[in-house]
Amino acid sequence: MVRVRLWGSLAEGAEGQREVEIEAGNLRELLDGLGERFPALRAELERGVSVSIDGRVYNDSWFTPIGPESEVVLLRRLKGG
Amino acid sequence: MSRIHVTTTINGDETDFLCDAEDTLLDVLRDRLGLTGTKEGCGTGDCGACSVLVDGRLVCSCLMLGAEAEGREVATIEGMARGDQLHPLQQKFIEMAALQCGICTPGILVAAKSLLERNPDPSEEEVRYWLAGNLCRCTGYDKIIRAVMETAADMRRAS
Amino acid sequence: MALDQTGKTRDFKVVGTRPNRPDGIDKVTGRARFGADIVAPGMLTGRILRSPHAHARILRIDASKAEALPGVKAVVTRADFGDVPDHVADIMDNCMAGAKALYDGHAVAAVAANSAAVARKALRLIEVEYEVLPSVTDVDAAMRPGASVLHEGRQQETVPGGMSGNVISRVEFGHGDIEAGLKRADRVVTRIYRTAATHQGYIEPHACLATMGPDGQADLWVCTQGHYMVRNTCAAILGMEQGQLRVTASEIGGGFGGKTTVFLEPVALMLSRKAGRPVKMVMSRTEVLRATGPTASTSIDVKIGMRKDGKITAAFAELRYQGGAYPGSPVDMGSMSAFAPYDLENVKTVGWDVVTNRPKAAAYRAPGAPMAAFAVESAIDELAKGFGLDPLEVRLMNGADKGTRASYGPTYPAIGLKATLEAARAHPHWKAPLGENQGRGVACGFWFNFGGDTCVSLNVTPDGTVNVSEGNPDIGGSRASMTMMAAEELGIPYDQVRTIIADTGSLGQNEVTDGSRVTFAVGLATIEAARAAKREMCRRAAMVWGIDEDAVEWEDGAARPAGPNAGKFPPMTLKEIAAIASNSGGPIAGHHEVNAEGAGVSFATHMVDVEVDPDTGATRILRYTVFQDAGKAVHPSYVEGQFQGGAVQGIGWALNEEYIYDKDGILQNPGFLDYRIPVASDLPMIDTVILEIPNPGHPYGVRGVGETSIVPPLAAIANAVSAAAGVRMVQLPMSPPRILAAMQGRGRA
Amino acid sequence: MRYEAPQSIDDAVRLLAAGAGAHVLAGGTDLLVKLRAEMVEPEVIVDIKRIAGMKEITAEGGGWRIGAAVSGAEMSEHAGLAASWPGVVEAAALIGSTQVQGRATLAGNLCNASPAADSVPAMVAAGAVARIAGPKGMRDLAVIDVPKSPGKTALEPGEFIASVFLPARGERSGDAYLRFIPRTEMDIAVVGCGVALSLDAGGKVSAARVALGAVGPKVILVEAAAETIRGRTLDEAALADLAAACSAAATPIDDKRGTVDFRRHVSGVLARRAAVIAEARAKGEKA
Repeated sequence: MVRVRLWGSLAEGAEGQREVEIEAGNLRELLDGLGERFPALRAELERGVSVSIDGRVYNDSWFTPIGPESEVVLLRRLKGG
Repeated sequence: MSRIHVTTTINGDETDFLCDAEDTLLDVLRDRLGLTGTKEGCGTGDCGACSVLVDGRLVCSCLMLGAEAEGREVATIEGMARGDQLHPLQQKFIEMAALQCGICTPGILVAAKSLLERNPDPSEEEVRYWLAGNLCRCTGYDKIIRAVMETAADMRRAS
Repeated sequence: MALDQTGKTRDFKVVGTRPNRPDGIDKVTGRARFGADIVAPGMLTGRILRSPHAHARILRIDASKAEALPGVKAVVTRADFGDVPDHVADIMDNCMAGAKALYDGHAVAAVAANSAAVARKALRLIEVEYEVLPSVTDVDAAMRPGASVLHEGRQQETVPGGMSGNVISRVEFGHGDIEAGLKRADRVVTRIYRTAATHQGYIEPHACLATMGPDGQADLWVCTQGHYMVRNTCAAILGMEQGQLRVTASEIGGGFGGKTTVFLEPVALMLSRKAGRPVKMVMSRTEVLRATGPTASTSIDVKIGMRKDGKITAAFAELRYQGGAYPGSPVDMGSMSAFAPYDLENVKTVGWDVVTNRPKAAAYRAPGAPMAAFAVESAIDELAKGFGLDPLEVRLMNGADKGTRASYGPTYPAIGLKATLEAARAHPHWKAPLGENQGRGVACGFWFNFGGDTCVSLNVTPDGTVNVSEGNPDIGGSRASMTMMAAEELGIPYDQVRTIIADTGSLGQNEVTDGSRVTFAVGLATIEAARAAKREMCRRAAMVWGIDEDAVEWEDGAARPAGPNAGKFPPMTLKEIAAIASNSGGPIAGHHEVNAEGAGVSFATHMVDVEVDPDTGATRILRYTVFQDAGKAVHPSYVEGQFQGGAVQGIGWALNEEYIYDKDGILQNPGFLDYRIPVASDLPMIDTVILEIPNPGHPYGVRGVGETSIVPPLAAIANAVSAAAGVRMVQLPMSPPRILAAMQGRGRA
Repeated sequence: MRYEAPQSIDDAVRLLAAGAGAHVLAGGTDLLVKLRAEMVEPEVIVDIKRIAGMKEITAEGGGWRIGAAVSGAEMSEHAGLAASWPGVVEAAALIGSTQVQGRATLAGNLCNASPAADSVPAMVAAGAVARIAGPKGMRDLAVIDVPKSPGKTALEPGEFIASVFLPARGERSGDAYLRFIPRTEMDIAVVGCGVALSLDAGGKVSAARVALGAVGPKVILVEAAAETIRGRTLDEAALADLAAACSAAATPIDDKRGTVDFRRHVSGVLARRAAVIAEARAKGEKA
């Protein structure tokens, strides 16, 4: 199980939970699992998110492994100038 | 509408061209003569990217008609180096990283050269005011001002 | 990819030096070719007709007279594009208005003609019938129920019911309990801060040259921060296959985020398709200001509680950003970055994305962050001063460090915030005396920095020199940095490597030059490509020596037997191996393709002294020092240049730059005369202090540096001006009339 | 559009009088901006720079006659003119960048009829007179009477300004011009103020002219301001009265460059500062 932290307004789509546990070994499984368990999150997930795993930010890298002890935080999709 | 035939000197070479009455000198340089080193940043004399010398006087080529160049001497960035010998300002700008994107660089070099010809020992304030009409958005001007001051010092030592 | 040799400083030979940039001579002689410098035989001039209204339904466009004008070869309106995929629908609409014109300057039609004069004339012959609608350009006004609504049905599920349709989305970040934290404070500051929209102000207007044949193949030359993005976006809009559109990036005359999307390019391609000729389009400065992508204007509530010893007990911000006519203001970035420099027990930010009748905001250097930092760093300064505390000490006391849980969620690895604060505290600037009417301000700033899709190919020529091909436009000297990293890795001199920016047909996908990603991500790929080439060269040497390739290592530009057991062979240099490439299997190259992760966050502290004229409210910047963590400065001169450039853009934002709209939503200052970016005589030298706290996610420790430098200046200057003027300034720009009015109202308020 | 570069004043007048669509080109720093913005669409542009005398500065009756095509840079480089009327020369030198200085002219600044023209308050304070060439010959008109309202002048069809005359500078006299802009360069004046004054042997103001720019539809000669300092030493009280008179005389508007309150206040601030400089110059001090 991976514990994933959601940002405040995202938590509203996860029955108000700021932290949820998902069965996942990588990023793709994590995002799929979140969408399955919390359909209300799907719109936001489809708009794109970034994910911080142990302080390192990932975009779209599905097969990034996630360990059970990893700190996983969902972020708004980062964009820069 | 008949075009105007203009004979002029550009970077020391006698040049003639045909232009429309409304063509600016900048239009002529870039579009008719292929001298694209002179840049257009605003077309209204507010940015200095199109700086050239006309009869030794620093002007914005966007604020002058091509037809006005008849019989004048125009100097652009393309005439600043002598063959493969860069002008000391050009060399110093590269060495001191006084450019980032480089779009304002030709205008600033033409303007700075004109300053040093008039005032070989300018103060920082004099350099800053002389170049106030040359906008640069990348560098914050710091390295540009330093490069002009250092070139001036080098040229004084060399002369 | 992790930092090499963690724990000890690597002994670099090339990285950290200051060689001349490879494009230097072209750029000082006028030979460099920028967007508007590209020509093609038979090319036409394209021009755009723009809406004179801020908000209007387009009832009818009749271009028949323009089409009949001799010399006109094509006219394009939205109807020519048909339906486009959803993910580019807003971009399409921004490039060419559909049912409604949504801002002053919105494109409504375009022509291609055989001269600029004919094109200009043709535009005037296009008849557009508008139904003018009420408009709204202010973010707070746009949020009010009853405000004129731009789009129906775009509000996201995150927005509570009953709000104006202009409110598109809501985000919230943070942790802890704000109310409980505020109760523990000795003082709470509550203020509303406002910032005006500003423009990136790149000196080179947008320009492109498109040519498209009836077979569907097309070429596009364009000044952009990302030609791969241009390819993908244009292909989607024009219904083309990406492989059929080759995009070549010209030299780029500044971008700062403003050239991370398309404006002219799909239109130029469509004109070329219709005309059957190459079409060149160049924006005027007026068009750039009216109709490209400035940043958001904002309205921000901040509430921060502090104990009298300086400890922040709770921090809250509610941020309202209008991002122009389509969803997607950078309010999420602002909400995530607002409190990022601090280690806070109770923190919360709420962000609202709002649409208005202004051009769609594009990215601008650390998009969203400078405004948030202005609000937060102003409030912290006010609290610190209220308690008579040193503002640097207060920031050190509350500053984030390794292990801090950031306000936006993750836990920081090694970061450089405190190093910048300590450097600031130790710098002579901090202790320098101030005169009458003078004030000093400090502020911190943060930026995420990105990685993303990146490709680099490194080819060894037969004579043993090296070419690096990368896919990110060089906006401030990155070719020099790539050349340095390749030379460093290969162990050869800098001048033996030449780096080029390849077109979209030559490399795989590359993310845009944005997010301060290039030196980090392209650098990382360059290093990996060089390592791949080294492995291949070691293999070739092993073949020559007849030993196992594992027994060969690369050192100082040559393959060498790895240890005494490998055999005694004299080293083979890169040149020697290159010479036998053909004899040993063929050309030698290395390449690397990656979605780069591990960009390290970056922090800065800025310190500024100002003098305010008490009679006119005019502010002069007297002294400015930037302290920023670069991870590892590859070319320190260009790192300094990024620090200085960001600081000065911030100075402009703080003091003079603003989009000014009248009550009808018409832009009042679309030119460099009244959109006042700093000029040389406005400024002192900008001193820089480069800190190097290695990024654990890069082999050399590199962090992006380009964006963080614009985050602290708005607040640093506001803090300095407030000190000098004796009154707290909460609205940008701090123009002389605004400062004078505040000073005159001092004591009365 | 046609371009003509006549060699004589008569030829220029003929071209200008031939139709309504003729525009004079001297420095071109305003005209070319308007052409580009499609604000004007002349049938013919009459370049007066090739007419004899247009590029000359000549001494006349103790004063100076400045040809209509003399650029700001040429004025700044003319030691005699700069010594006589430093305020006017500095005002001209404030117009635009170094590049614009290479072209922009006093006559053009005047004919553009912008309320914010930098050289105009300085010329008005100096009592400058424009010499106008036209179909009926030459006529002189005080500079203050040339602009009528924003963009409009008192020039009749076919007329153009051939030169501007700055009268002889009196003894113990000095002038100064200051403007307020948000940046240090490259801006249009938010407020401008020209002061010319003469002192008597005792150091009291014997004559003064104070003019404000950018605070009304055209330049304002503030007689009340001159009146308030006449016969007085420029002490703190006199300067305060001067400032108050100028603030009171200003009739500004709110626009993208400034507010009514700001412009009124700064009118007084600049008048006070300019008067101090003019006084120092009148005393022969370097200022």
